[in-house]
Order: sequence, then structure tokens, then C-alpha cells
Amino acid sequence: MKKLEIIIESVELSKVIKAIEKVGVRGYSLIKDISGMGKHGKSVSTSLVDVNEYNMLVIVDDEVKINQVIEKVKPIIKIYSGIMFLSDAEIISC
Amino acid sequence: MKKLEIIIESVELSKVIKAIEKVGVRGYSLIKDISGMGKHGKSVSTSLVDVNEYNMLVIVDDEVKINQVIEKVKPIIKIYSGIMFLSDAEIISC
Amino acid sequence: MKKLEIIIESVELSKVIKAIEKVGVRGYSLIKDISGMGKHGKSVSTSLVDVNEYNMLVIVDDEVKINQVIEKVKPIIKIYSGIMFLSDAEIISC
Amino acid sequence: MNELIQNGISNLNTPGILFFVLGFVAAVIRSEIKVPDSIVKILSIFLMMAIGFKGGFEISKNGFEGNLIYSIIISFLIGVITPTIVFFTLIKLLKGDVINSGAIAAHYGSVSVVTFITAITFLDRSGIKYDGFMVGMMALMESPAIFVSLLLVNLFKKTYSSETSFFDIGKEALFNGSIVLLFGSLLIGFITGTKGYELTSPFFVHPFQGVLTLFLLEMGMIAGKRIEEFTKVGLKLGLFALLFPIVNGIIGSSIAVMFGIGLGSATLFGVLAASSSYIAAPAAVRLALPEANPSYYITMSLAITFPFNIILGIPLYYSLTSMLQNIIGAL
Amino acid sequence: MNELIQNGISNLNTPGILFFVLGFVAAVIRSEIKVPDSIVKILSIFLMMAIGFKGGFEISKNGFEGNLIYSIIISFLIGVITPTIVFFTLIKLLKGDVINSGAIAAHYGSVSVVTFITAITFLDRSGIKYDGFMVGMMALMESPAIFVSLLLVNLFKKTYSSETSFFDIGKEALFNGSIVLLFGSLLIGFITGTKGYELTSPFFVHPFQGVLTLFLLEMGMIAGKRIEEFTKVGLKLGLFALLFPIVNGIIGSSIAVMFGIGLGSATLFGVLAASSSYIAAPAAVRLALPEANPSYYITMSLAITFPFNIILGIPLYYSLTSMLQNIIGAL
Amino acid sequence: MNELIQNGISNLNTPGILFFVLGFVAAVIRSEIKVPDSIVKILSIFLMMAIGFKGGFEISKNGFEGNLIYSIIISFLIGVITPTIVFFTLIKLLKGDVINSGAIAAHYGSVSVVTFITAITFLDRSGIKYDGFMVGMMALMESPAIFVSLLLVNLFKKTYSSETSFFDIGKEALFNGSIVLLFGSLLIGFITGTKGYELTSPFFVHPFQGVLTLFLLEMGMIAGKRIEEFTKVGLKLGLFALLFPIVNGIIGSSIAVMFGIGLGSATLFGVLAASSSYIAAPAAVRLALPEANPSYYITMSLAITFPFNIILGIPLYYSLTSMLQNIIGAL
Ligand SMILES: Nc1ncnc2c1ncn2[C@@H]1O[C@H](COP(=O)(O)O)[C@@H](O)[C@H]1O
Ligand SMILES: Nc1ncnc2c1ncn2[C@@H]1O[C@H](COP(=O)(O)O)[C@@H](O)[C@H]1O
Ligand SMILES: Nc1ncnc2c1ncn2[C@@H]1O[C@H](COP(=O)(O)O)[C@@H](O)[C@H]1O
Ligand code: NA
Ligand code: NA
Ligand code: NA
Repeated sequence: MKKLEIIIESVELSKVIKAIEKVGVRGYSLIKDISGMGKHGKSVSTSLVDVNEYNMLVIVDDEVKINQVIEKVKPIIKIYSGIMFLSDAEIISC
Repeated sequence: MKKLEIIIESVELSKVIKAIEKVGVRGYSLIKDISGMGKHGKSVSTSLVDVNEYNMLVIVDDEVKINQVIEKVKPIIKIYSGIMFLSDAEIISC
Repeated sequence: MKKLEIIIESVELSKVIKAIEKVGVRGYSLIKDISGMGKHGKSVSTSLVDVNEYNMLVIVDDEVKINQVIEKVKPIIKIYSGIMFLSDAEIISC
Repeated sequence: MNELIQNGISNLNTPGILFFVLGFVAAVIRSEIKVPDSIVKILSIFLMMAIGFKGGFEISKNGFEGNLIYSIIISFLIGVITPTIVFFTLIKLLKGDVINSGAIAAHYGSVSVVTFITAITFLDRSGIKYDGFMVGMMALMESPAIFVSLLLVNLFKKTYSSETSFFDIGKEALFNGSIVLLFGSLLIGFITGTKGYELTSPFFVHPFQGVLTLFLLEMGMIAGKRIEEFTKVGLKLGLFALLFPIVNGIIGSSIAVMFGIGLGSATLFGVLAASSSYIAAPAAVRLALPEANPSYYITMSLAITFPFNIILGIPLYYSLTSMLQNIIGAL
Repeated sequence: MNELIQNGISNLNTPGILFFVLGFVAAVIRSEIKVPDSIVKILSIFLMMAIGFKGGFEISKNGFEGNLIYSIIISFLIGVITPTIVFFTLIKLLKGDVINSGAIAAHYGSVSVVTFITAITFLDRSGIKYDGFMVGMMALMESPAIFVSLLLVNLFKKTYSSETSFFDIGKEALFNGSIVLLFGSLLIGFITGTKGYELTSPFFVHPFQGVLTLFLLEMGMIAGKRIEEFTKVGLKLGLFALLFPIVNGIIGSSIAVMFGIGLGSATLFGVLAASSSYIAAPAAVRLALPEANPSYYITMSLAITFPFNIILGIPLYYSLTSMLQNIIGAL
Repeated sequence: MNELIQNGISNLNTPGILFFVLGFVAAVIRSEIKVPDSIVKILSIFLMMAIGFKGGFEISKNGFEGNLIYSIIISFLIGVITPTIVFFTLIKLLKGDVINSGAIAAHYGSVSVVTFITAITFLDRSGIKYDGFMVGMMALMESPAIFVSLLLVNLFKKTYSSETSFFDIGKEALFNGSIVLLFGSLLIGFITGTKGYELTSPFFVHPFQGVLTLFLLEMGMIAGKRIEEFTKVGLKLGLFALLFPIVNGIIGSSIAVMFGIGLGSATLFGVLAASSSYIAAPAAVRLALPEANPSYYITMSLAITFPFNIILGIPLYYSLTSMLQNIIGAL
């Protein structure tokens, strides 16, 4: 199984979540209020504006699903700001 | 070494932490205020109620310890809500 | 590529970020407001004091860069509190 | 009847109710007024401190005018009777679903602080007196119904999967933050009396109605977001959430009136019986009854019963109590 | 002229402006006064509720004294004319950079709530009357300029990479939280009238100036942190952000004066035209024009134009409006 | 003596102290009243703005009645003498543990804003006058003791592992948020005078005591949670935290009395000397002395000394100052 971490601006978050839900993953988790640095420089968010406020979406699922998510999210990140990390992980079934 | 990420509802958090401490891991980290989607559907927390408010616990330790933690936490997650991810990771010793 | 997660106290955060920027990584992400347990015991932060308030820095980059960051951050963590986790991860290029 | 409608309209025509409606509408049309979680939490703490403090001050000024002992008895009676009736009604309605019936019973047996506060505002505006210790009765009524409901579930269900012991839940229910805060503030208001009141009333008393207004805006948004889950709740439970508060309200008022409690306090007992918990009960139920569906109990309590109570219920319970008083007085 | 300087000094000598300066200085010398995000958000909600509520109350008391229809027309005129002028000026200045010109035009065509509130405070202090419905005009002026700017970008640029449809942006702009909150509060203030006002004024009215002071401290810190990005903005855009508000202010006041609007409200139209958005516009522009540089539009609006307007702009626009009235009155 | 007890009881019998006790008890019995971090932070900012602003206004009204120069000298004397005495006492007590002795000395040499505010409330209630600029003295006393303590550690310890230069710590200490905020507000209160005061007093002044009450509830909970760490601190340091404030208080009052400072301000000097820092000092010490144990200094300062000072210390220091005045006056 694969773990995909998507870092995405708040303004684009709902769009990305919709894309993920369309693919139909088992689940996802959202960590809000991330800041950082990347190709667009340092994120300088202010409490007044949502712009430059980031979030991390974590999805663990089968490789096939994860690849579908990646393809859906790529164009959004390309136009806007953000990044994706891919790694190996297992879900512990309870 | 292994990294275990436990996503667990706030109402169950103290129980899980106690279980982890009983096993006696080197350490753990807690990221609060997670939301997401899973088997129980989308988490719909409100600021008034703790229900449906999630947390991520991160533990990096030897495989043996991590397995002990998994066995302790499994029954809690089974009854309530939550998920665990397992992956490889190393602690950088300073 | 490698993923490095640095858990560091708030008082030391700016120093670590400066060190990372000096190395010149592609980017980093910051998750604030972490608590946990480690060699120094359980973190007992109060809203009044910054002490014992942790943060997680996530950096995904080439192994060489990551190793440079590790060398820079090691002495800071040695004196103060904190820990680093190293694992494998890929950046999805968009 | 005429009076009821007039009271209803006058209740609607207050900033608090209107801001609640505004919040509700804003949430439904997905207009984002982001009230931070931390603010909702502190406003809730403020309202409890203020209402407790004021109640304590009033006791210090007027003494225990009403019958405190009777009121305590009434509180426990309501805390036992209403969840039991709710439980058995739901067992019928949900075809033997013990777990969810118990979960919902815990909510409707327990009470809502903001509904109580809105009722007090209504009484104050109408110039009707009530006992200062009623805020203490509210605090008393928070937990018993939760216990009664869990007990009922235990009696009717053999397999019971929660890992949480009754003892843990008991501790949580007794030392619950809101109970400690309400009783503590009541006590402090009582101890510090007029001096304490004068010192802090520009913070706790004067802006109280305005703070309530802001809180109700947020409650409206929370309820409006929840209402989307209405489909999960279904028509049967939806109607239950709308109509059963009236049954509970009549029960509460009747008991109070039978004990000879005055119009104001008896109305408040009706309101407390009719109100349903959305803070203490969900937390306890989530722990004790993990298989129960949170979408049911939270949505019913927060998105249906709460709005109904503060908008239409309060003037209704007032009129009903007044009628009950006439009837029972005539006996 | 003398009067202008005096007004300027009297404006400077208020707690609000001075706390803004303190916050700015604190941020620049990197002295950390950490105002939590959630507080900034709730204060912003409070200010909008309070200003809307008070406007509504005043209409309920005085009726629509000024010309409401004319005012609505003026609002739309300003919302079309100012972003258009800004757009074409910037196209020149930025050598055909359509995207960034449109992004910035959306900000300078739209309005700033806190600048408006500071202007109202200035007028109140100076004893100058204005229409209660002006807060509604502010709400009306938030979105049109954003649409006009996006339309201009669409006209002048063929490739347009945003995935967000005009429809989505339209919905977002119309049901924007601040618009709903401002109009809703206005309506509630109007409906509940004197009774509602008396109930909630210890929360919404009495502490208003103090809350504004705290908010301006925070605005000062936000602006002070942003000012570091001044180098990214460059001298050309920096000067634009400093001087163009005056052009827009004159346009706004002139239109209002030509329609025969009184001194107070006409000054407010000038202030609204001169003010630039730093909440609604950035959010919409980030979605619709992803290639535009946020460092440009946020820094210009928040760190240059906003401070200029509240410190020097407001008394200036007042004097200009007064002059314009004399000139046009003499025609 | 009789008067001391009476003062003590009257001090106990205030909403602020009682809510502190309530918070403490709630934390100890693990009753969760979750006050969000962001609220604690903004209340702390509010209290500093308000106290500074009010001090500035009073100077603008009354001029510098007391002796400002002497007061500044006293501030520095206390800032040098008290940490030095604490340091050498602890070196004895902790058998040469230079690092922890220095860390704790920095805390007890520096000051606590809320202790100061509680003392002012006590004096106001008792009708005792003090100088408006005393809030400035408090701001002055925040940093020097931290420097002195670090210097002492440097002198007595050769190996010193911190990577943070003295220069960095100096910058942090001088431009510390609370110092900038206190002095800034003082200045603004002074500049805007009666006009500014009237405009903002419904926010900064009227609700002040109520806000303090809420803040003390939270401080009580923070202290109550910390008290679990008492075992880590140990009996020796626990007693030190309880008793040494009295020593420092006497030193502070004595110096002030010897310079001829009036009863109110001299009491405040005693309180400031006795109070220990739990915001500025921990942050600086964590950076400069990483090997020092935060459990020691934070628990001692926050969970032992702070409660002692606000509950028993303040009336005690007042009585002691009054006695010292009689003694020294008689010389
Ligand atoms: N190499 C990286 N490692 C960790 N986080 C990154 C990295 N690159 C980008 N980010 C995160 O993604 C955000 C947006 O990146 P960008 O669009 O490249 O400016 C940054 O502010 C960081 O939070
Ligand atoms: N496959 C997954 N990937 C990431 N997060 C998940 C996944 N499944 C569940 N979660 C998280 O765990 C929470 C509870 O899951 P569940 O109990 O399955 O509803 C969800 O709200 C998510 O935050
Ligand atoms: N093995 C571990 N796994 C996860 N987090 C850890 C671990 N060890 C330490 N931490 C985190 O690092 C912080 C500081 O660790 P320490 O300096 O060892 O006390 C702790 O409070 C935890 O948040
Ligand atoms: Na009830
Ligand atoms: Na404008
Ligand atoms: Na001291």
C-alpha cells in the first residue's frame, strides 16, 4: 500500500477533496494550518486572508487508487501551489 | 525501526496514550485537530462537541515495541473509530 | 529521495529553520502545536509559556541535502530537546 | 392563544433569535462566516460563568425564596422520568434498537445551557420572576438522565462492547466541567454578593445579552451545517426531535406545578425537561455507547430540537405552564 | 488647508491610530506580541456585526433620510469605474501584465471594512452626519469590482488557466460571509429597533471603539510583518499603492457630490472608493487568477494602502469632499 | 495583625481570587474546563494594554506626582539585588547547581504582570493611592534580573553549552512583546488623555475586573495542572517557592520605603520584588540555559509562588510595607 501526502492551499482544498472523493478512496485525513517554503517562496499567511495557508491531506490506500488520486490532483497543483509526497505504508486492519 | 501513526477520536485519546505508555515506548508525538473520512463516513465535528474530533499519534520505535502497541490499540479502534498506518523509519541519534 | 521529520521546541524553531534555509533545500513544511513524550519526559506546555511546545518540520529532498540538514540540526537537538525521523519518500513532480 | 402568538412573535423579534436564524441561513447557503472553535468554547464558558454568578448573587440578595428542597426533588424526578419515557418510546419507534434509543434518551433527559439562558432572557423581558437557584437545578439535571439511560441500555442489552466502566463515566459525569463551573460560579456569586457583583457586572452582566447574540449566531451556523445530515436521521427521528420536546416540556412543567412552584421557575423546569443536551451527553454517550450513531443524537439535539426550543418552544412552554397552573390550581 | 492639518493631527491623536502604529513598530523591530489568528477572525466578525447592527438601528430610528436609490447607483458606478481605471493604469505601468493588473484592480475596486469603520469613527468624532444605510452600500461595493476586474482580464487575455468557473466565483462573491453578515446585521438592527439596541448595546456599541483599538493593534502587526515584502512589490507598485487611493477617493467623492449626497455620506463614498480589499478580494483573486502574484496585491493593499488611508487618507478625503461640494455647489 | 487578617479575608472574598481557586480545584479533580490557548493569550494582551493605558491616562491627569527618578533607581536596584540573593541562596540549597540556581534566580528576580494587577485591584479596593507610572516600573523590571542571573551563571560556570549569544538574548529581552506593549500602551494613554480614555474605557476599564476574573480562572487551572509536577520539584524547592517571595517582598518594600516612596507604590515595589515571572523568564532561560530543568522553574513560579502571592502575599506585603514605613519613619 502507498501513503500519499498532499500539501495544498486552503482556497483549493475543497476542490482537491472532491477529486479524492470521486476516485473513491478508503479514507483520508486532514491536518490544517501548515506553513512552509517551496517553489513559490516562503508562505506568508495572515490571519485575515486565507491565501498562503496550507493543509496536509494524508491518504493511505492501494497503489492503484493512489495513482488515480495523483492524476486528479496533479493539474490543480500545477496551476496553483502545493506538492505531493509518496511513500510506502500499510494499514493495520482491526 | 518502524513508524506507527494512529488516528483516534478525542474521547479515546487518553485511553490510547495510557496503553502506549504501558508498553513503554521511547516517545510519541501528538498532532491534534485532525478531520477526515473513513469507514464511518466524513467526520463532522462541531466546536461544541468533542465527538468526531480526531488526533494523530506518531510513534517511532523498534519493531517489537511497535507491535506491542498495535496489539494494545487494536481493540480500542475496533470498538470505536480510527485507523493505524505502519511504515519504515529511522530515528537519527543525536 | 528522503523524508526528514524534525520535532523541535518552539524556542529553537527559528534557529532550525535558518539552518535548513542555509543548506538550501527545495522546501519544507511546518506543523505547529505538537505535544508528546520523549527522553525529557512528557511535554507539559501551558498556554502562557512557549517552553515545551513542539513543532514538526517535514522536508522531502535528495539524500545529500537531507544529510546536510541532519548534520546542521543535530547539535541543536543535542543541547535542547527534540528528535528526527528519516524515511523514504518521493516527490510527485507536477 | 392570542397571548401565545404574541409571545412567540415577541420572542422571534429579538436580536438573539434573529442572529441564530442568520447563522442558520448563512450555513445553509454555504456562506462562510468562520467562527473559530476557540471562540465558541470561551463564549460557552463565559455564559456559564455569568449565569451561575448572577444566580448566586440573586440568592445572596433575596435568599432562598422558592422551595429549594422541592426544586431538587423535581430536578431528579425529571432526570429519571423523561429519559425513561424517551427510551421506551424510541424502542417502539426504532424497533428494538436499544443502543440508539438509550443514546438519544441520554440527550433528551439531560439539559441545554443555552436553551435555559434563552428562556431566562424571555422571562426577564416579560417581567416574570424565577428563583436564583434555578441555575443550580440546571446543573443538577445534567447527569442523572445520562446514568438512567445507560442503566436502561444495560438492563435491556446483554452484550455491551464499551471498554469504559460505569465508574469512569460516573466520574466524568459528576466532575464534568460545566457542572463544576456552574456550581462554582453560583457559589462565588453567593459569597461575594453585592460587592462582587458591582465589581464584575460590566463584564458578566451588562454585555451578557450581546454575547448571547454572538453565541447564537454561531449556534445557528453549527445547526445549519448539521441540517445536511437530516437525511441520515430520517423522517421518523426528525419528527420525534421536533415533537417530543413538547411532551417532555409538559411533563417538566406539570411536575413543577404540582409541587406548587411559581410560574417563572415552573416554566424553566418545563424548558429544562424539553431541552436536550449537545455537549455533556454526546461526550458521555460516545464513550459509553460506541455503537450508537452520533449522526442521530447530535443532529437531532443540535439541529432540530435546539432551534425549535429557542424559537417556538420557550413561549409555548410558558403558555402551557400558565395553563397548567390554572387547571391544577382549580382542582 | 489649516483645517486639513488639524483634522489630520486630531485623527492621529486617537487610541486606534496610535495602537496601529504601535503594532506596526512592534512587528518591524520583531517584538513578538502574538495575537492568535482566532482572535483576529472573531474581532473582524464582531466589527461587522456591530457596524451593521448599528446602521440598521439608525435606519429604524431616522428612516431613509438620504437618497437610497441614488446611493445604490453611486455604489455600482464606483464599483465599475474605479477598477477599470486601476486596470488600465496598471497595464501601462506593468507593461501589459494583464493578470497582475486585473488582480490588483479587483482589490482597489473593492472595499475595506476597517477603513470604513475608522472613517465613521472620524465623522462621529467630528460631529458630521451620514446615512445609516451606508454600511449597506459598503456591502454592495464588495463584489462588483471583483467581477469587473475578472471580466477585463478575460477580455484582454486569451489563455486563462484557472479551473474555477465564473459561476463558482460569482456564488462565492455573492454569498460571501462578510456580505451576508453585514446585510443580516443591518436587517436585524432595523427589525429589532430601539428594544434590540438597548438590549445589546453594552456589547455591540459601548465597547466598540475599544475593540477597534485592539483590532488596529493587530492590523498594525500584520501590516508591519508584510512590509518586509516591500522589496518584492518594488517602487513602482509601492508608489501606486500610496498615491492611487487619492485618485479613487476623488472619483468616489465626486460622483457622490454630483448626485447631491451630503458631506458625511459623500466622504464615506470617497473613503470606500479609496480603500482596497484585503479579505474578500485576495480570496477570490487567488482562485480566479492563480498566476497573479499574491505578494503584489496583498502587500500593496494591506501594508501600504490601508495604513495610508486610516492615518492620512480619511481626513484628506473629508477635506477633498468638502472642497468638491463647494466647487460643484458653485457651478 | 488584626488588620492583616481582615485584609487577607477581604482579599480572599473577591471574585478574582475565588475563581482562581475554582480553576485550581477543577484542574486537581480533573474536571475539564477547556480554556483555549488563544484566549489565554489574548486576555493576557488585553490586561497589559488596559493596565498600561490606564497608567498613562493617570499620568496625563495627575502628572508625575511621585518621584519618577527614584522609582527608576529602585526598579533597577531590586532587579539586581533580588536575583543575586536568590542565586546564592539556591547555590547553597542545591549544593552548587549553578545552572538551575541561575535559572530560578532569573524568574524570581523578574516580575509577574497578573500579580501586579491583582495588587493594584487590592489597593484600589482599599482606597490606597499609587503612582500611575508604576506600570512602567513593572515593565522596567522584567529584563534586568534575567541578565544579572545569566551573568552570574557565566561567572560561576566555565562550560556553557547554549548556542544562543548574549546579544540574541539581550535583543529578545529588550524588545520583548510585553515590554513594548506595556510601554506603548502607557504612552498612548498619556498622549490621548481624557478624550482617548472616554472613548475606550467601556472596553479597557469597565470590564477590566471581570476579564481579570476570567483570566484568574484560567491561571488557576494552569497552576492546578502544574501542581502534579510538585513531586519533581521536591520539598526543598517547594518551600523556597513558598517562603522566599516574602524575603524578596521585604527587600523590595524596604528599598522603596527608604527612598521615601508612598505606601501604595512602595507596596507595589514589594509585590513586584516578591512576584516571579512565568512568561518572559521561562522563554529566555529555556534558550540561554538549556540544561536547566523547566519543571523546576515553571512549576515553582506558576504553581506555588503565583497562587501564594495573589492569595496571601499581597495583603501581607501591604501590611509589611506599612510597618516598615512606621519603623523607618521613626528612625
Ligand atoms: N520539498 C518540500 N518538502 C516539504 N514541504 C514542501 C516541499 N516543497 C514544498 N513544500 C510545501 O508546499 C508548500 C507549497 O509549495 P510551492 O507551491 O512549491 O511553493 C510550501 O509552502 C511547503 O509547505
Ligand atoms: N485510508 C485512510 N487514509 C487516511 N486516513 C484515514 C483512512 N481511513 C480512515 N482515516 C482517518 O481515520 C478517521 C476515522 O476513520 P474511520 O473510523 O474508518 O471512519 C477518518 O476520519 C480519517 O481521518
Ligand atoms: N520515539 C519517538 N516517537 C515519536 N515522537 C517522539 C519520540 N521521541 C521523542 N518524540 C517527540 O519529541 C519530543 C521531544 O523529545 P525529547 O527531547 O526526547 O524529550 C517529544 O515530546 C515527542 O513529541
Ligand atoms: Na431535557
Ligand atoms: Na475601493
Ligand atoms: Na520578582
